[in-house]
Formats: sequence, structure tokens, C-alpha cells
Amino acid sequence: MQFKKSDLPKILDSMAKEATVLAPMKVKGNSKFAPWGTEGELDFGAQNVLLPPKDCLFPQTEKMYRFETDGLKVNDFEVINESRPTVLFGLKGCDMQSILCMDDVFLTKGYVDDFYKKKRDDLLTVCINCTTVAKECFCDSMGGSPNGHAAADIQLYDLGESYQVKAQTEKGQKAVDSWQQYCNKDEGEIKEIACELKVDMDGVPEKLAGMFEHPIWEEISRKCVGCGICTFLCPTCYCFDIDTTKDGAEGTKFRCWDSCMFSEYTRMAGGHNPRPSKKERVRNRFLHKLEYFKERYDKNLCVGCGRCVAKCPVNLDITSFIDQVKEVASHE
Amino acid sequence: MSQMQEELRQKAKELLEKGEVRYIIGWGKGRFHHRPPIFIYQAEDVDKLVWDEYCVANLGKYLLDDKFPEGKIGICVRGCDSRAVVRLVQDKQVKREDVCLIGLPCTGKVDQEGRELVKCRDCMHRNPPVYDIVLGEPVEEKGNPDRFKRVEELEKLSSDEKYEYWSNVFDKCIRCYACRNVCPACNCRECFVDQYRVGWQGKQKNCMQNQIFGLTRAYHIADRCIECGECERVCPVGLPLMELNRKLIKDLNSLFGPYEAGVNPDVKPPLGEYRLEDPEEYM
Amino acid sequence: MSECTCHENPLVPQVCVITDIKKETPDVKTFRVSTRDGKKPFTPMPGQLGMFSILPVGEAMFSITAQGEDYLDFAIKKTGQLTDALHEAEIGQEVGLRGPYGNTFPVEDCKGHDLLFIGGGIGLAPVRSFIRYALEHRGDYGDIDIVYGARSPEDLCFKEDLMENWPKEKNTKVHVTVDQDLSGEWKGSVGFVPAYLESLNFSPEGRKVVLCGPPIMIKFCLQTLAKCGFKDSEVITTLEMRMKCGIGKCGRCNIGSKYVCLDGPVFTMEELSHLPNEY
Amino acid sequence: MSLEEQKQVPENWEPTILAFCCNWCTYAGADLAGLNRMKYPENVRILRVPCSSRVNPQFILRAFQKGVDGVLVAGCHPGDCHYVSGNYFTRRRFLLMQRFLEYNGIDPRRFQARWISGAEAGKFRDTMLQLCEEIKELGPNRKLREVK
Repeated sequence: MQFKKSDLPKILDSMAKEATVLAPMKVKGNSKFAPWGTEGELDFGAQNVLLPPKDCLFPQTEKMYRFETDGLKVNDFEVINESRPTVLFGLKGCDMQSILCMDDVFLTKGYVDDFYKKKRDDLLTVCINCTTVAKECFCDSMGGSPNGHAAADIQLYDLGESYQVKAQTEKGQKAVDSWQQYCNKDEGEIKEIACELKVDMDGVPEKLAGMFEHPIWEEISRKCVGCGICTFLCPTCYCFDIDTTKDGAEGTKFRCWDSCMFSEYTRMAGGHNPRPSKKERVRNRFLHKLEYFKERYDKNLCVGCGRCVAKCPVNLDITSFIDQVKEVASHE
Repeated sequence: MSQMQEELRQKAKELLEKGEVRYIIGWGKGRFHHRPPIFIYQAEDVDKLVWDEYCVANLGKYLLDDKFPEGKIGICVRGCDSRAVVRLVQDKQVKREDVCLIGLPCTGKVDQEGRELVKCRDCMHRNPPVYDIVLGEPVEEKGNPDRFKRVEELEKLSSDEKYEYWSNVFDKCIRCYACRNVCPACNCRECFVDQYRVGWQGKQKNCMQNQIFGLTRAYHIADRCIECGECERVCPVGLPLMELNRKLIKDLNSLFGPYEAGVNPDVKPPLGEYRLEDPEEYM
Repeated sequence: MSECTCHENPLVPQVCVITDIKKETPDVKTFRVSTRDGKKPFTPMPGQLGMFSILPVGEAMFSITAQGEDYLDFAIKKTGQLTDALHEAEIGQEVGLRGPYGNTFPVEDCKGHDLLFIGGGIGLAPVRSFIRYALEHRGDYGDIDIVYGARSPEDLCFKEDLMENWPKEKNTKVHVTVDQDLSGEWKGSVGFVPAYLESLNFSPEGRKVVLCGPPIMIKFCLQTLAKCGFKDSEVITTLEMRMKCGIGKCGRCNIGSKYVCLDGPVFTMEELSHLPNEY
Repeated sequence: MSLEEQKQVPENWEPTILAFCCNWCTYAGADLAGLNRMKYPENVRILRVPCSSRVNPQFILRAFQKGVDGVLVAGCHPGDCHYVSGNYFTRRRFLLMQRFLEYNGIDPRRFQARWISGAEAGKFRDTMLQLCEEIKELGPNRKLREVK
């Protein structure tokens, strides 16, 4: 089933009637998933959208509950958990995989995070395959593929002037049915492509397990600037902090993104900090991406989107690190 | 360019073998066109040192990671790095005798598509003002005729338009603090952002918090900013932060006389001193 | 691990009331908390944690040191912004509480063993929950030794337990030491816990150790225990880490792939030896 | 909050003004004004600081953030500062700050500095009255303000 690219705005408008449609757009020079209708133009270019889609499921700042204190008394907490049906349109394979990683974290292991669950149930994911690949992309070395993702509700294939549609879940099928008047039945031929940047991942998690005291950490973390670019642009970084905005007696408890690269991330009240310097923090981030998450959820936490490779001010990039780990003799 | 690279490697080998410096901070080969900072301890590793048109990162701030070095630290300095080191020396963060500056006249750096970087287009000191050793011959300075052009354009706007402009700018900020972490002038022991007990800066990301962070940081480095442009280069969402810093520098020049930070180690930053005949508006 | 019974959203606390505040030492107070209608907020197992929040200020994780019919006890030392505000709270102050979080002391497989509890300063608080549990199920356990040390005599926490209640229990011995004694009337032993522990020279057969205290004390106690022949699997400790969510999501309290708030805080030294040493 | 909404002024709105008064001169001037029963608007809140140069730019930004409509920094006349050179630094710092706030869209009249000595009680009252007039005419300040 296909529809012409020229009909795309009409389809987006029809969907935008009863849901917020987030599409990859360039808005005032800023490449992000913006609601359809803000002025800016669609951007399905090679370079993935700069700001990751995790903002729609796990906002950078999310109010949790409001409270009011008078004297010693506290009123009942008013939980703020409103969410609207949302469509994430134009997701690439790597971002779709990052949503699966986030699902494992927020929805499994004994506790279900309500804030995330409500947004996740309201979400319809429309994945699109990549026609060109940025030089930083390496998703097919991390188990993903630029040619689409099986877990997306709807998968679009770019055939030049039209998109081929494939509904992969019944939720997706329901949405595709509403596009009928734009679609025709014929099938096009889908071009498969691969990433240029290759990384060899097998054996790396096991090898990393024994490399906690290895001198490599001192070497690579020396140039790290300790900023939060890699963690805030990473689609799978889910660390958050909980804080309060106070205004006299009232206040709101909110949760916001936090970065393990910041200095006070693990600083305790008494002053003890298990990760005092850059070395520990860089080590923890790489080990979490490549080994700890695999041990806990049996998935790579790095989906190969290449955002940190492109945007790190000093090019402390995970792909060169993986290459260095491969070179480390296994007995060391 | 590669002839200078050979000279640099030669000089680095010599310094390391004679034991004049314990290690040398320079640029090395990274992924694609990147030339990340690199730290050379052994003489035989000097071939990792690179000098070409992609060596962009400012090296000055790495001296803060090793504040009490056993031996001297060698550091490759272009114009902006040398001013960064002068900045750190003036702020008493680094002792001048602990560093050996290897001066490299710089003809400006390019990004991956070969376009000259904004910070190099605006650079006014391509020859390192302060150095111990200099390689190659000095480059002719081209100056920056429209240094304050963008600031003057913004000043013409009405106050609501200005607020609208700056709110849109700071709405894009994701608070990754890269601008603070790469800035040589931002070298407080504990930044106001990290003083979570005092609570200057909330952790929530909204336009107002971003604006307060941006304005406070710009004002804190008002008279010490060396215009190296790193804050603009590293900002992942491309905020025009130099326009804030240049406005402050333009006012400082007009109010208290022309001054360029980090060029002459003996000239103190203007806000740190005063003259009786300063302009008077508050009588 | 009993399911959190408070709000259906695990991150939202339930409102509870401080019913009693007891001053243990100049910087440690025990807060007794129960729900508005006087019931116990939740039933924790020994060693589990509760997320305590003073509303305008913030939230922090504390171990539950004791529980009764309709209350939970938290012994909290004044070290940070939240604990400062907490120490100014009065009786009747309403607070937010959620939990119980974390795993529990291995009460089952400690059955039939002799127990050696070692506490340092405020470190006695989490250990005390297991001591009280053991004394309630006295028959299941062999003889109990409690070694406790604090900076000075007035810094000893839970004095009436240490001096009156516990020594009266069936073959339970309490050994208390203080780092230094300026007042002069302290009759007990003076010296650091590790040295004191060595002088008591406990035999490792059939004995399990529960250890909690400042990092420096744990380090030296482990060396002493190793000298006495205790195997790593016999030594159990509970860790303190910065925790924000308490339900294993926010990624902050990780040691390797384990989250202290979910897979901990109680670990045996053998489990800890497999994890990276970063705590 | 869009710019139009910022324009409407709630009726009988009273501006909140924060005055940083240097302990040795301006605060003494304010005291003297009180002794002589001089009336000045009550919506000025005085914050005593050891010297006018103790005022950190962050205090001013935070004041606007917390909803203050006008800020005044008042200190001794240059030359008779109790700490000799305090107000010279103040002068330099706040000449720059005023232009910087203006560059960011804040009306310069919302942030002013004055030299008021211990004896100039009249000047203190006149400054406060004049400041209150100007801010009342400017309306509530919604720029940089924390949105609840």
C-alpha cells in the first residue's frame, strides 16, 4: 500500500485532528520533534534529528504532584499526570529501538512508572526507513538497522516520490485504515542500505566486565570536559533527578533529566562521593551503555544513533572506545 | 601546514627527551575530521601529535585538571589557547612557571565541510600573544572589522523585541553546561549552579531558568572573556552566546577604555579595578 | 520484597504524621511515624528502607530502625539540607512517606547461626532492625553478640536498648566502645571498633556477621574479620548511596549493574566482591 | 505568557520595589527619614547590605525572577565609602549591568543606582517617590519572572 509524498501534509493534518503529531522538523534552526503545525519544515535528512524523541515520553522537566503545606499540616497530593494521544511520526530505526530500551527500564523490574506508562499507552509510533546514512550512524553494528524496525506501529518505506505503508500492530492498522483515501494498492521495490561506520560489538560486554581497573579509563577520560551533551542528546539516557519548586507554602514536585557526567550526581549528604572524578564518571557511562544494561536487561543501551559521536566537543566517542576495547588483549 | 606539524613533533620530542616538560597537551587524530586533545608523556608517542586545519578544541582549561604538577606541562597554544592560559594565570588558577607554552601561529580552522569556523573568522590574535617557544613565522593579523556589528543590530531593536529574541534563544538551551565547562574564564571552585544548598539555580529546564543561567554566566565572565568563541562552537543547539559576551565587552570598552582580555598578563580586568574619574551617572 | 502499599503511583508518597521525636544524641533523633489515622504506613522487613520527605525541602532514603503495632521508627542524623529541616520538625508535623524499598537482611538463612552485629555511630540504625527481629524470634538464632562504637559517650545511639534492654535478653552480650572519652566517667572500653573487635576475637564457626558503619570503619573491620577467619559469604553489610527514586529507575545508586535501592541495600561481602568497587 | 497578556495591568496594582541600602550611608539616611516622619511609599522593601558593592548581579536577576518590579542599589557617595573603594566597584559594575539588562529587554528604569549619604534623608524620600512613580507607570514586570 502506498501514498504519494505530496499527500503527506494532508495525512499529518488528518491525524493532527485528534492527536498531537510530532514530526522531525527544523524549527528556528533547531532540529527536533516538534508538533505538526509549528512553522518550520519537515526534515527527514540523513543526519538524525538532533534532540531525541525521548522528550515526548520522558520530558526533560515533568511535574509529578502538587502539594500545599499550612503549618504542620499537608493537604493530599494532587498528582499531575495528563497525557494526550500522540503520534511520533518519522522515527528512525535507532530511535525506535531506544524507546524499547526505555520501556524495559520504566515498565519492568517490579515497579511500573505511571507517568511514563500513561504517555507510552497514548503513543503511536510511525517509523521511516533511512534513504541516506550520516557518517556517524552505526546502528546496524548495535543490532538495529537503517531499513526500519519491527516494533514500530507503522513502518514507512521511502520509494522516491511515494511512501510504502506497512502496519505492524493492530493499533497501527487502525491508523492506516484512516489513510485509505490517500493510498493505492500497488507495492514498490524497497532499497536496502547499510551504515558506513562499522563497530564490532561481539565479546565487548564480557571483556569489559573484567576491565574495571584497566588504565584505559584514565587515558580516554583525560580529555573529557564533563558536560552533559552526550547524556542529554542520547535517546536511551534515562537518569533523572527529583526536586521541588517552592513558592511559600505551595510547591510542585518535579522530575528532570540528570547526567552521570555532572560532578554532584552521586555526592551524598555527608560529602562522600563514590565517583569523585571524570575517570569514574566516564567509566560508569561507557560500562552502563555497553555492559551493565546488557547484564540487567539483556539489550545494548547504545542504539548507534551517532548523536554523541557528532556533538561531543572533544570527540570522546563510543565507537573509537569499542575499537580500543577490541584491541586490549583479553588476558590483561 | 604539515611542515609545521613536523616542527612541532620535533620540538615535542626534544622537550620530552630533555625532561623539560613532563607531558605535552596537543591535538591528536580522532574519528573522521575530529582532532581531540591528547596528552603525550613518552617521546616516542610524539608522532600522535597533529597540526592541521581541524585542530579546533581549546586546550587551556586542561591545566585545571593538574593544578599541582610535579614537572612542567608543555601545551600547544594558538592565539586563543595562549590567551586562555593568560586568563588562568591572571585568575591565579595556574602558575606561569608551571607551563611551557609552545606557540603556533594559526591561520584559522575549518569544520568538516571546509567552511571557516565562526570563532576563527572573528579571531583578532592569530599569533599567540604569550609563549615560551614559537614555531614557524608569525601570521599577519587580519583583525575583525565587524566585531560588534551583530551587537549593534540587536541594540536597535525595541525592548520587547529584544526580550522576545533572547527568550527564543534561551528556550532552545538544554542545560548541558558545555559552555561553562569549556570556558577558560569559568574557573570558579564551586560554580553557582552546583551550590544546590543555596539554590541559585533550579534543576528544571524552562525558558526562565535557562535565561537566568545564561545571563548570570555571561555577566560573571564579563571582563574576563577572551573571545575564544568555544562556548558557541560546543553548544549543541547553536545558541549565539558570543553576542552576550561581545555586548559586555563593547560596553566595557566604551565605559572604561579599550581592553582585550588575556592578551597582556599585566593589564588587570576592568571590573577588578577602578579610577576616580570613571563615568558618573548616579549622582 | 513486599509490594509498596501506599499510592498506586510508586513515586507519590502517602501523608503520614510524626507522632513522637526522641533525641538520641546531639545530632541523631528517632522519629516515630504513623499514618493520619494512626495505622502503620507499611510493614517492612528488617533492613528495608523508606523514602522520607519533608515537603517543601526534599526527599531522602532512610533505613527503618524499628517498627511496632502502629508506627515506624527512623533514626536520622543531622548531615544535610533535608535532615536539618527534619531536626527542626515538631510532633504532629505531616510528612510524605513511601516504601518499603530494597531487599532485606537474610533472616531465613541466618536461622540456627550465632549472630555478630557490628555497628558504628548511626550505622547501628539499620542493624537494629535485624537485632529486634532476632530478639522477637529468639529461638531461631544462636547466641547474639553486639559490638557497637561511637565517637564519644554522648554519641551512643539507642542507649536504653544498649544498656538495659538487650543485655537482659537470653545469652545476648553487648560490647560498647567509644573512640575517646573526654568526660572521664565512661567505664566501658575506649578505642576504635576494629581494634576492639580484634580483642574480642570471635570464632567464625556457625557465626554470621552483620556490619554497618562509616566506610572507614567497614574497611578496617573487614580486615579484622578476615584475620579471624570469617568467609566473605558470612559477612553481610548494608550500603548507603544517594538515592532519588527508590524504585530502580533513576539510575543513580548503581554499583555495576545492581541498583542499591532495588537489589540492595543489603549485600554479602561475597556479592560485593563480584561488583566493581565503587561505593 | 505572550507579550499581549503582559500588557494588561490588574487594577489597584501596587509595584514591589527592592532597595539594597548600604548600611553606613543609605540605611542611615532611611533611618533619618523615618525620624523626621518623612513619608515614602510603603511598597519599597529595604535590604541592608554592608556595602553597595556587596550586591551581586545574581541578587538582581533573582529579584526579577521572584517577581520584583524594580530594583534600586543605593550606597555612599564615591569617596566616603566606609570600605574606601567599595562604591567605585559598584559604580563600574552597575553601569555595565544596566546596559546589559537593557540589551536583554528589561527597561533600564527598572534597575537604578543612586548615591545617598547618611544625611540626605530628603533625597532618600524623593528617590523612593520618583522610583515608585516610574515603576507604576511602567506596569508589572513579567520579563524574567518565574511562571508559577
